[in-house]
Amino acid sequence: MLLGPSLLVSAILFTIGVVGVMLRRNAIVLFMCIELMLNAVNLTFVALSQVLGLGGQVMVFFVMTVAAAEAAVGLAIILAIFRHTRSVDLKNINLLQG
Amino acid sequence: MSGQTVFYILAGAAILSALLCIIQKNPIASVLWLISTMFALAGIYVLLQAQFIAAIQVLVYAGAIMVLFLFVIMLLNLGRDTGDLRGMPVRLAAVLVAGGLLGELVLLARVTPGSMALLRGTAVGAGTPMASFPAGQAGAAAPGAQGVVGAIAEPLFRTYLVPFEITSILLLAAVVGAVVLAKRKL
Amino acid sequence: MTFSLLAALPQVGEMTVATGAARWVWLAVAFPLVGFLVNGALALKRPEAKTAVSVVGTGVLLAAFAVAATVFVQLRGHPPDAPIIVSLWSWIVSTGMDIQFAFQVDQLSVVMLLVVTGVGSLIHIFSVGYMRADAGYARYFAYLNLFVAFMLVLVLGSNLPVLFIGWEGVGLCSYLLISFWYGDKANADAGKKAFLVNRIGDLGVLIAMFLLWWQVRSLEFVTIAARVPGTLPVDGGIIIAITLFLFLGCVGKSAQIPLYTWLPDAMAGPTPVSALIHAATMVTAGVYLVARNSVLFAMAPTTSMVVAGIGALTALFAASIGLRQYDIKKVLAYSTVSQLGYMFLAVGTGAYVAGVFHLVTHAFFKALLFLGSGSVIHAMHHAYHATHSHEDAQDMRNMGGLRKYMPWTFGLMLIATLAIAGVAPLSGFFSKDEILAAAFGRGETHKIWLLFWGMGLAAALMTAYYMMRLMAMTFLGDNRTGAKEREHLHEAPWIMTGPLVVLGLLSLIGGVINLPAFFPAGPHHVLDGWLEPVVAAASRLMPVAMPHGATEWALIGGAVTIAAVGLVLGWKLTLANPIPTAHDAPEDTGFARVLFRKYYVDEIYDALIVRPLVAFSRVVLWKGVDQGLIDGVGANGSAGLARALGWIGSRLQTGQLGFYVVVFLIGAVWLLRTVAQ
Amino acid sequence: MTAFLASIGYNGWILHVLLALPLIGVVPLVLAPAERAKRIALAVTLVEFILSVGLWWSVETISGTLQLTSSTPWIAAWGISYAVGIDGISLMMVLLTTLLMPLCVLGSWNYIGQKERGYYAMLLTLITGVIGVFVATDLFLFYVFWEVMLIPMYFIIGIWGGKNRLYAAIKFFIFTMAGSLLMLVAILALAWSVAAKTGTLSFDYTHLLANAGAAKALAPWLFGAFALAFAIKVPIFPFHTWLPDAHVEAPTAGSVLLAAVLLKMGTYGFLRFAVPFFPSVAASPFVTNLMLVLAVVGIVYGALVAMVQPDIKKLVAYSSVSHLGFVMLGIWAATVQSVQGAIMVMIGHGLSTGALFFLVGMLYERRHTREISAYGGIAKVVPVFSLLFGIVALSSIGLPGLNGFVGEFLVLLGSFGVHPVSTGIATTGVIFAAAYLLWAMQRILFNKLDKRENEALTDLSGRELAVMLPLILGIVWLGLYPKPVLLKIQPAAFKYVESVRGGPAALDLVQRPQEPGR
Repeated sequence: MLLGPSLLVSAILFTIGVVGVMLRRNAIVLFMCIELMLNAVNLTFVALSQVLGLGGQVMVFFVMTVAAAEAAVGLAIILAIFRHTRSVDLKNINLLQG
Repeated sequence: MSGQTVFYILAGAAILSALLCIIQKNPIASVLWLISTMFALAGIYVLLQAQFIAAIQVLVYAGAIMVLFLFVIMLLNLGRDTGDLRGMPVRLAAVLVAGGLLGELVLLARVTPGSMALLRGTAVGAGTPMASFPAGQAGAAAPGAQGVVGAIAEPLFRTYLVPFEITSILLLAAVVGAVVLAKRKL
Repeated sequence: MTFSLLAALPQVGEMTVATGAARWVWLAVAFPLVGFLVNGALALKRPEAKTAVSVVGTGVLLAAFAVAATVFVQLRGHPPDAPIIVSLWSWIVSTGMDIQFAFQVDQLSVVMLLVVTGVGSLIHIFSVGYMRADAGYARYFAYLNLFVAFMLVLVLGSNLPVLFIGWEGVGLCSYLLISFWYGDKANADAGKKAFLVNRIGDLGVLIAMFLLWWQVRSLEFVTIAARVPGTLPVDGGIIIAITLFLFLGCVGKSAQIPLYTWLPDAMAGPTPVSALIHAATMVTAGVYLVARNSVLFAMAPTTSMVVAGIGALTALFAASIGLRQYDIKKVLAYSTVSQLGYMFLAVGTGAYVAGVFHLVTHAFFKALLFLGSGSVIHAMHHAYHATHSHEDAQDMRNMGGLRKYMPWTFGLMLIATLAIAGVAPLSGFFSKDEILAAAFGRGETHKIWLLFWGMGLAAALMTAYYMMRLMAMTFLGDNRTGAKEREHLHEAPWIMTGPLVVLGLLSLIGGVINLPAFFPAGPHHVLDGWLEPVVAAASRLMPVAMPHGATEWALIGGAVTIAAVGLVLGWKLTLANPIPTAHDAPEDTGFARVLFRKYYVDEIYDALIVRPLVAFSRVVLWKGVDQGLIDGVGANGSAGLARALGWIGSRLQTGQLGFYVVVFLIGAVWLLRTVAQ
Repeated sequence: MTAFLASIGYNGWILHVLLALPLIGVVPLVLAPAERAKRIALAVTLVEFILSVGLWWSVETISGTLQLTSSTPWIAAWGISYAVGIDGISLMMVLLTTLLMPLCVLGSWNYIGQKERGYYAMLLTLITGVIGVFVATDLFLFYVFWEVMLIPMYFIIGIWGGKNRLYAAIKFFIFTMAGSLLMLVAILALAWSVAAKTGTLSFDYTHLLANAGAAKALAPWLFGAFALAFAIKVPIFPFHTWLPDAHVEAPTAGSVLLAAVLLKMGTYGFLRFAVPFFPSVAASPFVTNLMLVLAVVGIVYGALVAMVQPDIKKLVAYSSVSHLGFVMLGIWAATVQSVQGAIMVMIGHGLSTGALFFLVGMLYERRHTREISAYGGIAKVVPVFSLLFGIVALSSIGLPGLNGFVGEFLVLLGSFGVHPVSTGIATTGVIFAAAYLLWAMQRILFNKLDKRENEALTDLSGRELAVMLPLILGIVWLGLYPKPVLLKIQPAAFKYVESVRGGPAALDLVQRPQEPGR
């Protein structure tokens, strides 16, 4: 049934993703870590779909589409910023400050 | 080898490559490691009898999205080594958060259908713990009748039809957004 | 005021209904009021129509005098047993209160009516000559008429609020007239000072009114006189408070210690104004108020003692200052304050009739003195104007030997000086002697009155001295005005000396009004008889013990010798050594300086009260409390707080994505923990 | 006269017309070209005044109860109705408003240069708001008009004001708004507690008044909320700092209305709402003493601070604080004379301070400065102005024979019996009043005419005289023959004192009070 261990794996993956988001200053890598976290979530969905029914797997679909949309728009933004500031380093993208 | 050991191999591979992905200096290496994590996950999905999801994972996720990432990195020729690890205070915060998170989530390991049933308050004694999850029963039995894809399609286009339509609109918006943002001048 | 108005009005309480001439007494007030309106319009529209103004101005006064005379005749014919009340309309109406705008005609108010309109008319005639050259001629007469109107309201008022209208009205007019030449700041300041000091006095009258209302539920003089003896204990706390507050009003209005400082400064106004307001009429309002409420004062012997005390003290104190003044009008001003002290000494001792008698005689000779000095100043101005010299036309040191140039003025002022000094047959002697006798008489039973009598006698000596000093410095000796100016010195025109002659006559025979018993010829105690009904109640409560026989003659002898000694001393000492002219006179030294500087009272008041009050209200109240506390902390303070909070909020938005993520995740973990429990 | 009024059913429609006419007037005004705006405004305000004069005869105030009442349900669900009515006090205030309005329009004839249409539209809406406050007998409607009155005033100060008008306008707005929000809460709480007791939820004044006892437990708090809202409006001592700023920055007509009418809403509120609803709390020693102390402090403090103001408008503003201190003293002494005096001061102050602000406005129009030091000795150049300034200043000092004295005399006389010490101190306020006004008058009118610009001053024009004439007539008329007005407001004062002292106003029937010396 593998329910327990797969939930553990997804937890670990999720944590790695969080750490990645916090540590890296490169926008692209940031996105990847977010993708990683999304995958961890997918894993939990799939794991629980065994117990709670196929609805879980349908959710995975939705997560994927959202991930795709998010990646597309995010990367477009990064492209625009890059064209402007010649760098993707988060430190100097702070126009929206208080 | 039994399913258990395969699962552990795949799980170890996934975690390892995820770790390496966030540690790599070079973004391209990170992308590649991420792709390898995805493949490991696909394997796990198969083990959890979600074969269709595994296929989609490999096709869409690893194939399309990761390629897009690679493409963008190549476009902006960010291949160079960027030492972009954050300073000491953030690392400290990261360790703290990670510790907190793990503290919480490690409890998940003990989750079994039995404990969930308890949570749901149904009597444990009524046959196997799975008995109290009729949906689970039906889900597991379904691939047999309509095949793997049919099992998914039935709930997707019946109960979850509205969200499905919404996601299509979302994708449309994303496309338009990406085009507008990325274009040099309209 | 149409006649129908008169008929429709309800009569008030237990008074005789107005009949005969008394019904038209309100005309006496209406005439000057009309004069004010006409002259006021002329002042605004055509100030140069001087003849019209003088005709209206004096004509109105004479008309008022005529009304006064007819009312006097009617009253003399068949004296009413109770005061006649002429109510015009009901003024302030509330539950249980119906204050009428009404006039009261009785013996006392008729006497005052005659004095005010009589002396007033003479002074108006004098002003026609004195003010002819002045640009604000029409405005001057407008104010003068308004003053007389308000004074008559004060004198005729049948209740305290109406009296208060006149009371404040005369204060207003004295303010307007003192600062008549408002061009320079000194005059405007003097006017403001007069009004404010009066206003402090008015505070007393107001509070007395409230006390009276809550005790007897009425402010009509007649009702007060009837109800107070029944309801309030004699010499009780309440009656003393009422009379003390009333006396505070009198001190303010009649310039007694400590509120007298405004009168000498009031000399900044034109001289006829000083004659009318600051000698004959307004300043006597205080004495009138006490006489009108004699019953109250008689019921409060302690207050009467205070009144007499302050009267005697003021007489002595002001006379001493008068000794060393060089400005002719300042000398007369302090002399007025001193003579008013005598009047209050009289009413303090219960001799209300003596007080009124001295008030009348004082009005005659003091008006004469002031108008005389007006002629002198007028002549001096004329002379200095001709030679364009900028000497002070009012400083006696620049005068001297004017006897040759102004014989009439000299002669008449000499009569007045003898009268004020108390030389035998003249009016001043009888009135002042009666006051001192009354004080001495009361001295037998209350020892302190002997002290007051002594102070009065010393003041009489000083009065004689400084009056003779004034006459010597101005008229006798050799002339110090200067060679060229001398030709321009000449007698004042007839329109000015005419009234002087009339006043001279009145000062001479003024005594006849109330000749004492021992005087061989003529009707005795006329005024006593005339005012008897008014002061009957009071004299029953506080009888006046007039000395008789040997002591009486001794007192008279003493008074005459005092007068003679003062006059001779004044003459001899001033003319003993030559008097330097004003601009090369050395600064006085020692005690003389203190006297000349008026005991520095003005400076003390200014330092102790005025300046700290202004500073306090500017620094502490306005800047400190208002701007600082309420605005600073309250309004702007809270606004500042909001802004600060906003600033802190914006600091959080650093713009660093990483920072947001960290904060976000910390929140998420914390949320997880709470949910998981 | 009453017959004629009855014949045209005057009583039925007058209050509604008074409220609606200005709003209707706004429409043609906004459509017309700019320079015709002021003529239309003048026409509307004049018609309003002429109509309102009929009130004097048609309102029978003898019984002291509300007259000409009419009520139509507005939000029936919550028991809110459009209910109007008028009694002695509100009659006087309405007449004062309608009298001053045409004068304000005339007064700002060429004072307002830009955006005249907006300005006059604001003035007209202000009329509705103000009259609404005085005639509303439904608490909710009262609150609505209270806010309606606030907004045009904010714009008048904010747009057509002086230099830092925004600060003043915002301060004025926030001060009043803070108070009135508390009042709204109190109104609702009162309505609900009454509804709980009587079963019907209604905001009607008489209904609430009848069983205000229901909110016994909350009474102190509700009274506190009402009192605070009105205290800010009056203004009472600690809450007065908005007044000088608002006056300095407001245009002439704004200042006149602010001083003459808006301040009276605070005192009117106390007389009509705060005290009658919670008489037990209002009569409690703590509240009475606190209010008396604040009133007396207001009188003396206002006068003293006015003495040192360099700016003439601030001086007049602080003098208003002092005058309204008298009104509060009169209300809290709660004897018939003092309350009647308080209402007289409200009317008298409206006339004399309104006139004073007009005159200062005229000076400002000529010299564009409000600093007293900028003037001096102008009596020679502008005699008519000086005469009027003198009369108005004397009436505001309280010279007997002019309108100021009657009110102050009654207030002081009435309160002396109940609180001799505090009234004694308040009477000294009369001296300070004379001090600051005479000092200012001297520095402006008299002294040396040394500044060249002052020589070029022109005397009052026909229009300006037309503005001042009714006010001067009012001042002299109220001073010499106040009887008719006094009789009109006496029943209302009597009823108020009865409600505060519980039972017939014992203290004032002709019968000996206790020793006042306690």
